[in-house]
Formats: sequence, C-alpha cells, structure tokens
Amino acid sequence: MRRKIPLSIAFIFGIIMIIQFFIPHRISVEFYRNMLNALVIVGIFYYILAVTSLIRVHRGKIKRRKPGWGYSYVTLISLAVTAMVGVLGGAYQPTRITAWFIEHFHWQIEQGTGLMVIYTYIQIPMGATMFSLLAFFIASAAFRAFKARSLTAVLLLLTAFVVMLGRVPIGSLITRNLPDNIQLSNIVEWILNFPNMAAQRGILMGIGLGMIATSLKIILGIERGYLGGGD
Amino acid sequence: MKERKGLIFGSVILIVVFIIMFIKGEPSKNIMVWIAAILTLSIYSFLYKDNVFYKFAEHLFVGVSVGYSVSVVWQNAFIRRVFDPLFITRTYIVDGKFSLYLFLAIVIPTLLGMLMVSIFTKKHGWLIRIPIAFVVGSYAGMGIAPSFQAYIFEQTQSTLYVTLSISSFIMIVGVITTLVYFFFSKEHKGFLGKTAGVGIWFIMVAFGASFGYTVMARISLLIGRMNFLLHDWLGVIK
Amino acid sequence: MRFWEKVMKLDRRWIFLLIALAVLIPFLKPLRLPLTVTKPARDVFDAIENIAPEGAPLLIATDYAPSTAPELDPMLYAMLRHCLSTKRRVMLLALYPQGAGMAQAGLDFILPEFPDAKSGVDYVFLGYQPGIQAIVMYLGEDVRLAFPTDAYGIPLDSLPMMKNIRNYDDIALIVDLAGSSITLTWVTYAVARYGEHLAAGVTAVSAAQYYPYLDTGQFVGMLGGLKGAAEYEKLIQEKGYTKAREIATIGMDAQSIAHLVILFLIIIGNVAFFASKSHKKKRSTAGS
Amino acid sequence: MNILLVFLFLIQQTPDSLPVDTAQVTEIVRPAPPTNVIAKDTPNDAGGSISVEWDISADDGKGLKNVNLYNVYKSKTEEGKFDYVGTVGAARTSYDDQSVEKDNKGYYYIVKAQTKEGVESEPSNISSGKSQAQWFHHGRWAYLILGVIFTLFFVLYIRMAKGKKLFIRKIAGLDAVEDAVGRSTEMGRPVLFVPGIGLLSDIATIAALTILGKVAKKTAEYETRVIMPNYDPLVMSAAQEVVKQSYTEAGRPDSFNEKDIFYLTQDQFGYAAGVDGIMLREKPGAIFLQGIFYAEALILAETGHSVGAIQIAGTDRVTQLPFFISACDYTLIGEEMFAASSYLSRDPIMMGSIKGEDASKLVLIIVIMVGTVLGILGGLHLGLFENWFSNLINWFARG
Repeated sequence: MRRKIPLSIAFIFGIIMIIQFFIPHRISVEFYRNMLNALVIVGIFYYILAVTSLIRVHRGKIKRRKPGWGYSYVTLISLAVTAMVGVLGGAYQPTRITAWFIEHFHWQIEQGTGLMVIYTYIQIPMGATMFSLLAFFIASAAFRAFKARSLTAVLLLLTAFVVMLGRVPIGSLITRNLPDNIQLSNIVEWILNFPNMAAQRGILMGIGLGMIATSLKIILGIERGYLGGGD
Repeated sequence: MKERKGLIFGSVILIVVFIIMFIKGEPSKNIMVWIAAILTLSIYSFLYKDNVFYKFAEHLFVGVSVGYSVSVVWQNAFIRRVFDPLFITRTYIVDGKFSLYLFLAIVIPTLLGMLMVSIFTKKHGWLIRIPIAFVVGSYAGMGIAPSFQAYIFEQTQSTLYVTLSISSFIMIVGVITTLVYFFFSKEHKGFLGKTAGVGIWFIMVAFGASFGYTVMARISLLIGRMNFLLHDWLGVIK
Repeated sequence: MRFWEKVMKLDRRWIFLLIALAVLIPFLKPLRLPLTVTKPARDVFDAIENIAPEGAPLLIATDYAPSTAPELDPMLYAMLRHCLSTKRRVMLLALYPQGAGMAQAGLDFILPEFPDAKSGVDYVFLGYQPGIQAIVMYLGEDVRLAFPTDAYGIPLDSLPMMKNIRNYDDIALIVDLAGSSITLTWVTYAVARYGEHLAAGVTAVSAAQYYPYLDTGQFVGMLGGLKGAAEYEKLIQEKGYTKAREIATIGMDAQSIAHLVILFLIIIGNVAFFASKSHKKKRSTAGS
Repeated sequence: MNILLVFLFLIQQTPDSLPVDTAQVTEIVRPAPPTNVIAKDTPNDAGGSISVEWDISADDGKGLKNVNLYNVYKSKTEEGKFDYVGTVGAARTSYDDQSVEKDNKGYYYIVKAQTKEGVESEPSNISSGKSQAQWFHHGRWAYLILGVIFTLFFVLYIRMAKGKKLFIRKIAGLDAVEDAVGRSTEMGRPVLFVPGIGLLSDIATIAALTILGKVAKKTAEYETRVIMPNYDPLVMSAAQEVVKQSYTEAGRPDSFNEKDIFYLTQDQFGYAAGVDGIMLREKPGAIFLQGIFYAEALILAETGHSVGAIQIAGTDRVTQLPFFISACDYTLIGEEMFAASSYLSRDPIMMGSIKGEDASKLVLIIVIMVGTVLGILGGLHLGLFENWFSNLINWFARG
C-alpha cells in the first residue's frame, strides 16, 4: 500500500507525459497546460513544509539555548516581517491596501511594493556580495589545486593558465610579433572551440543517457529510493 | 602568530582606507543604501573569519529570502492559480456551463498538495509520498524528450559537422574517447583503458579551459560591488 | 627550503587580501594599462562618428539587467557621453522591464555632466513596452505604434526631436546593449527585414558566439565585455569629448591585475611545490 | 467566511494593464500582388491553425526593394469580407494563421503586398483551407525511434541481468564514501550532506538522494550525525524518508533525528550563505556536495576545504565541474553520479540498466564514426555520400 500506490502514480503520470509529447492534438496540449498548472499548485504547499521546518529548527535552538541561539530570532523575525509585507502589501504589484496608503498618505514607493524595497536593498546586495566572493575563492582554489602533480593535473593547469593569459590585454602582447594563427587569442579560441567542446559534448551525452536511464527507472519503479521504505 | 599579525595588519589597512574615503567622499543620504552597504561589508568580513556581523547577515538573509518566497508564492501562485480561479474569476464555468474537467484541474492538485500536511501526523505520514510520486513521475516523463533533444540530438548533430582538418579530427577523437571514459560495464584496461585515458586528458583540458575562461566574469562581479561601495555608498568616486 | 614549505601552506586570507587590493587600487589610482583598440570596437565608434550632429538619431536599446550591468553600464555611459558632447541625438528604449531601469539609471548618472541636454531635444527616453519582436517590427513601421509617448508620458509628436522620425529610415544606427540572446531578435527583424544598421554591446562570455555576425556584416561593430567598453572609452578620450572617469578602463585594469595576481600565484605555487618536494601524502585533487 | 473573502480581496494585487495592439493598414497606390497563394492545414499542431503560402510579389527583392510587408486576410465565404489577420516581412513566403475558430471548416485567404510607404497591392488569388488537429507529431519520429531503441536496450539488459553478477568499473568517489564517514567519526565531527539547489523534479537530485541513502547507512552504523540543509522543501521530505529508511535498515531507527534534515531557503546565495555558516560552526569531518550546483559550487567547496573536511562532490552541471575538481577530494563527473545507484546497490537489475546505457553509448559512437566517414566522403563531393550525410545530420536536427 504505502509503496504501491505512490509507485503506480509515478508510473501512470510518467507514461502519460511521454505519450503526450507525441500528440500535437488540442486535447493533449490542453492537458499539458493543465499538468504544468497542477504541478505549480502542488508546489504551493511545499512552503507549509518549508516554513514549519525552519520555525521548528530555530525554536529548538532558542529553547535549548544552543550556541548562537540569539541569531535564530533574527531569522524568525525577518521571515515574519518580510512575509507580512509581501502578503499584505503585494509582491510585484501593490495590493489594494498599499494602493490606499499611496493615495491617502502620498507614499512614494519607487519599487512598487514594500516587498520589492526589501528585495532591492537587502536581498539583492547580499546575494551579489555572496556571488562576488567567487573572485576570492577562484584565486585561492587556483593557487591550491593547480600544481603539476601528475600528467592530468599538468593538462588542467596549463590550459587554465593559457586561457587566463589570453583573456588579458597584456597576454596578447607576448605573441604580438608571431604569425596570425598562433596569436594567443586565436590559440585560446581554438582550445575553447575544439578540445574543450569535444570533451563537453562527450560529458553531456553521458549525462543525457544517465538522465534518460534514471527517468525510465523512476517510471518503471526500479529506482524508488526517493520514496523511503515500507511496503 | 607572526602571520596572523600580518593579516590583521592588512585588514586594518583596508578598514582605514574605507574610513579615509568615508571622510573624503559624499556618503549617500539614502538610508536603504546604508543598510545595503553595511550588509555587503558584513558578508565580506566572513573572508577574514566567522564573526558577529556575518552571522547576523547570514541569518537575516535566510529569513528575508524565505519571507520573499512565501510572499511571491502566496500572491502569484496561490491567489492567481487557486483562489482567483475558484472563487473570483471562476474559470471552470465556460459559457455559463459548469465544466467538471476544468474544475477538477484546479481541485485535484490542491487536494494533492494538501496531502503534504500528512507528514505532521504519525499514522498517515506516508500519504506525502503521493504528491512526491506525482511530481517526480510527471517530471521524469516530461524530461525524457528534452533530454534527448539537448543531450543526444544536439550534441551528436554538432559533432557531425566534420571537415578534413586536424581540428575536426580532434573533435571526433575527443567526443569518442570521452564517451569511452564513461563506459562502466567493462574494466578500463588494455585498449579500452588507453582510450579512456585519452578521454581523461580531454576532460582535463576542458575543465582547465572553462576555469580560466570564468575568472574574468567572477572578477567583474567584485568590481560591481566595489563600484557600489565606492560610488553609490561613499560617493568617493564620481 | 622552509620558506617554500611555508608558501605551500600559505594562509588563503593572504590571497584574499591580494585580490582585494588588486581590484581596489585601480579604483583609487587608475593605471591605464596599455590597451589596443580592436577593429570591432573602432567600427562602433566610427559608425557613431558618422552620424550627423543634430541629424538622424542613434537608437540605444538597453536590454540588460542588473546582473550584467557591471559590464554593460560603462558602454551605455560612454555612448551617451559621446553623443551628448557632440550634439548627436539619442533615443533610448528597452525590450525588458528591467532594461528601462538601467537606461534611467544611466541617464541619471550622465545628465549632470551635460546641463544643456534637454529631454525631447537632445535625447528621448521611450521606456519599456512589452512584446519584444512586435516592438522591433513596429519600429520599422512607425515608432508611435510601439511607443505612443515617451517614458514620462509626453506624446512623441510634441517632442521637437521626434517630429521627423517615423521608422528605421530616420534612425541612423541601432546599438543593442544586451546580456542575453535578444540581440538576435534585432538581427532577424531590424537588420534582415528592414536593412537597418546594428552595433552590439555584449558581455565578455557571450562575445565569442557573436563573432560570426561581425564577419557577415550583420553587425557594423561590437563591444565585448569590459574590454570593449574600455576601448570605447579610450577612443572618446582621445578625441577629447570627455574627461570623465573611465570606469571600464579602471575595471579592465582591475581585471588584468587580478588575472596577473592569479597567474603569479599559480607559478609561485608550482615553484614551491617542486622546491619543497613535499610529495608526502597528497590527496589527489585532479582526477577522480 | 465573508470577512475572510473581503480580507483576501484587499490583499489581492491590482491587475496588470495589457498593451493595446494598434496595427493599421492604409491604401493608396499599388505594387504587384503575390501569386500562387495556397492555404492548407498547419501540420503537427493542436488544430486551430491554417498555413498560408505564396510566391513573392514581382516588386519584392531583386534590387527593387519596393515591397516590405505581406498582409494576410481571411474570410468565411469566398465572396465575403476579408478581415486582416497578420503581417510578415518581405521575402517571407508563409504565414500561420493561429486565429482559426473552428477545425474542419473551410476558410478563404488572400494576401496583399505592401510597400514601405504603406501602399497595398491588389489582392492575390483566393485559396481555401481547413484546419485540423493531428494525433501524431510526424516531426518527432527521430525521438520515437531512438527512444524505443534505447528503452529496448535497458529492458533487454535488465532482463538478461537477473540473477547474474555483472561487472562495474571502479568509481573512486563512491569507494571513498565509507572512508570519509569513518574519518569524520574518528574526529568526532558530523557529516554534512548538501543536495545543491536542484528540485526534486531534477533527475540529478534523485541520484543525489540515492547517494544520501548510502551515506546515511554508514553514519547510522558509525553512530555519527548527518546534517542536511535543504533548498527545496520536497527534497527535504524525501530525504527525511530516505534517511529514516537507512537508519531502520542499519537497525538504529531511534538515532534518526528529523531535525537534522531541515529547510534553509530557496534563494541561491541565501542558501550558499547559510550552508557556509553551518560549515564554519558545525565543522563537519566529511562534506558531500551532490546534486545540482551553479555558481555557489565553488563558494561551498572552498569553505568546506577551509574547515578541513574530506569533500566528495558530484554534479551534472558541466560548467561547475572544474571548480569541484579543483577544490574537492573526489568528484563524480556527470554520468558517474547517475551510475551511483547501480554502483552502490550492486543490484542486478540496476546493473542491467548500466549495461543498457553502455550499449546506447556504443550506438552513438558508431553513429559518429559512420557520420565522420560519410562527412569526409561527402566533403570530397561524392554525390551519394553527400546526400546520405546531409540526411543523417537532418535526422538529428529534427524536433
């Protein structure tokens, strides 16, 4: 029961969606659209799990006074405030409440809604900063990993070195006086277009086969780890 | 110990540079820009070591981003796709007639989604497997054709554009040896092993190239943040 | 030997400090590392130079978002400076909602340098309208079909600059600044169908995929990433059009120095590796 | 209930305004009309569409460049009033009218050429056509054939594999799982499993969950904590089930702590910030980065390295693999990750599917080799081979 019902549901919908791909008829297109909508609707309810889990973990930390429990308040309060602002005041467009405030109190919200203000000045800057940490990490990773330990490591190191050199103007000065087709920038382009592309294609084909095989195994109920145990 | 002193010294210099610029420049008058700048610096402080500022920023980031997702899901998914169609626009009434199909197309997924709440009960917790199986099964079915398209057809087709040249030869050898590296059911020795070995060379060249190619984009992200700090916030550069 | 062993175990925060300085120093003191202007960049510059002052305008489409702004904003700034300082007219529009914000921010940034420039006379900001391909096609018929008013709600006919401008025939050149493949929409509709001239400003990562369009002449020129923007800045500075801070050149300096720092680190790392010969227990990081 | 509805009404977003379509057509003097107009059903569609094709106007192209648009008109009767339906640019010779109201009912079409000045030609000949919905997409034969071949391989090898012991080559990253967990236990540190920012609907995430099952079994045996911060709530619930199952199989269902598998956030860099924090504070001895990763891959791997953990990574994102290779101890490259479920279970059925994948790979290699030979012969302009080659390429270009 506990396994058979879910497995047959996965089987039925998997097969239906494969067949759907080959049918251009209006009924099939309509069905596809409704399926996409249904998947989004089911997805709404994930957030009940998400928020409950987050609150549980942080409440547990606060209760047991675990190290750093004070920060759990930061998470919980900022979650509550942001969700309130977004649900009451609107996400991308203002709700009627926000519109009323704008009209009667002459509020000026450049971004449209309170949520977008929070998004623009808190979430985006922090996200962009996390992203830019990569500039530092890519340097430390290069320093540590690019050592000529073995033949494969040498290949990795050399191509990275040459491509990096080819990306800066100073690099192209080195080969300035050489014939056109061994100019550094042309070499780099060739590496990117041929050996690099070749390996990428090989890897991608492998991934494709792996994905197709796993999808088939899921549909046929052979791959069932994601459902957990029981019968 | 000496090393640590050096690092502290370096960091202090960075902070002093910022303070000098703060005095020299025209700092922004927008309080939100200040918040954004302080949060930016808090996250950078993590590069030295974990500290109060980073912990605060990190926990705030998690809270705000979950709150944001909740708001967007509420407004743009729940209201638009469940609440409105069921109670306001009533999309299941076509030309004055009740359409069971369209009605169920909204109600069934809603009920399926509600099954997730079963996880909070001990006895019926397994019911959550039904929506999970529905999502995984449907996407697995939908995904097969695009996988063929993006991973098999497109890659094979672009490999096949061959000419009589060294570049083309390298392309073909590269694709085939890389594929051979992914053979699992035969031991990699003898000829197969040698071919797979060549495949690994190609893979390493590709990885080195992508690594080197990406550095520039990553640095420009840091430049973007510096621009924000020095221009938008401190106003020290015009 | 002890020295090299120490280098091998270098605290990575030293590397972070080096990178931070490599990026920060050019900001405070521009170095202007040698930079050769490539042909695609010069072609863009020449194409704009060939536009008659007070004549048919240049159309700049800001089809990018904040994520690619560090690379594309400098191009927008440089082109606005080029045009406004030489009395060439500019139209701005966006095919993405976020792009309108980028154009507005660009104008806010540049206009204080040109107190005489007037909206509707020297430049027109049309804003954003939905419908990507449709908009590009409408521009071939009549701008007013796509943009009845400018971004501030003023009807186009009451703007002096727009009086004689109907469609692509009256627009000298289009420059598309884009972080996505939307440039191809301009190629397919504006260039192929209406024979309009198009120049592109694209990110460094996507520049490679656009080279074929330069070869076929579908782009009159192209700026690729910060480097392209820096080349353009160099060209307008040489002509003496502006003395403004060259952000792309600075960014380019920062990028070059950071690259050199990383290359230097790799060399040092390998020297240390061979010198210390610490082939002791090494967890293999390359190959799995 | 009413109060609730009023409340929901108040917090509803105001509707977006829609753009207005303002296409216009004017008429004065006339270029030559297009000829040979044919209207017929659009193939391989859902119905509701008729394709109109024509030969270009005599004033189109050839230096004249007079015509720059073609306008298509439709009517319900042959004589009746023709309504404007759409426009395409010069040199185009077809238009798909998607506005057909009823399938299997005849509609009449004419096409007019239009000059740059907005002058339209006389109408072309009238042609009628019906729209129909198709039940099979004829452009997708390639998928069907290749799909059936590959599926046959899988099924065949799975059948053949039953009860046999099949070989699978060594995958170092998977062999290292036990060592990593063991070392973590010795150090008295927890194990961190990071599923990346994929959703449960991503196949790579499912593969990661299989690896999680194996990791959890080991942590249960060694009585070590396994921590797993999640990006997708559904992955979290599935992971809880997987780990619970592993602990039950290891005979320690009581040591399973649901709270260790928790939700973090669904923001890419918020997730990276949170996981970095967990790494710094929990100091895991082993870190598994398995699933779908984008730019955060290197942020996580570098932070993980700095706390001295053994790291085993795996992803199907080719762009991120170089960073895992350089920052982690072991990396599962692409397909190796999908092979993990067979490798770890050694179940004959699973092994059979690996054989099926290998057979498919062999087919691809043969296709590429044949294509190369044909391509080279075709490149020498041997007519027949040139044809075969272009047919082969076109076959793969379909869809």
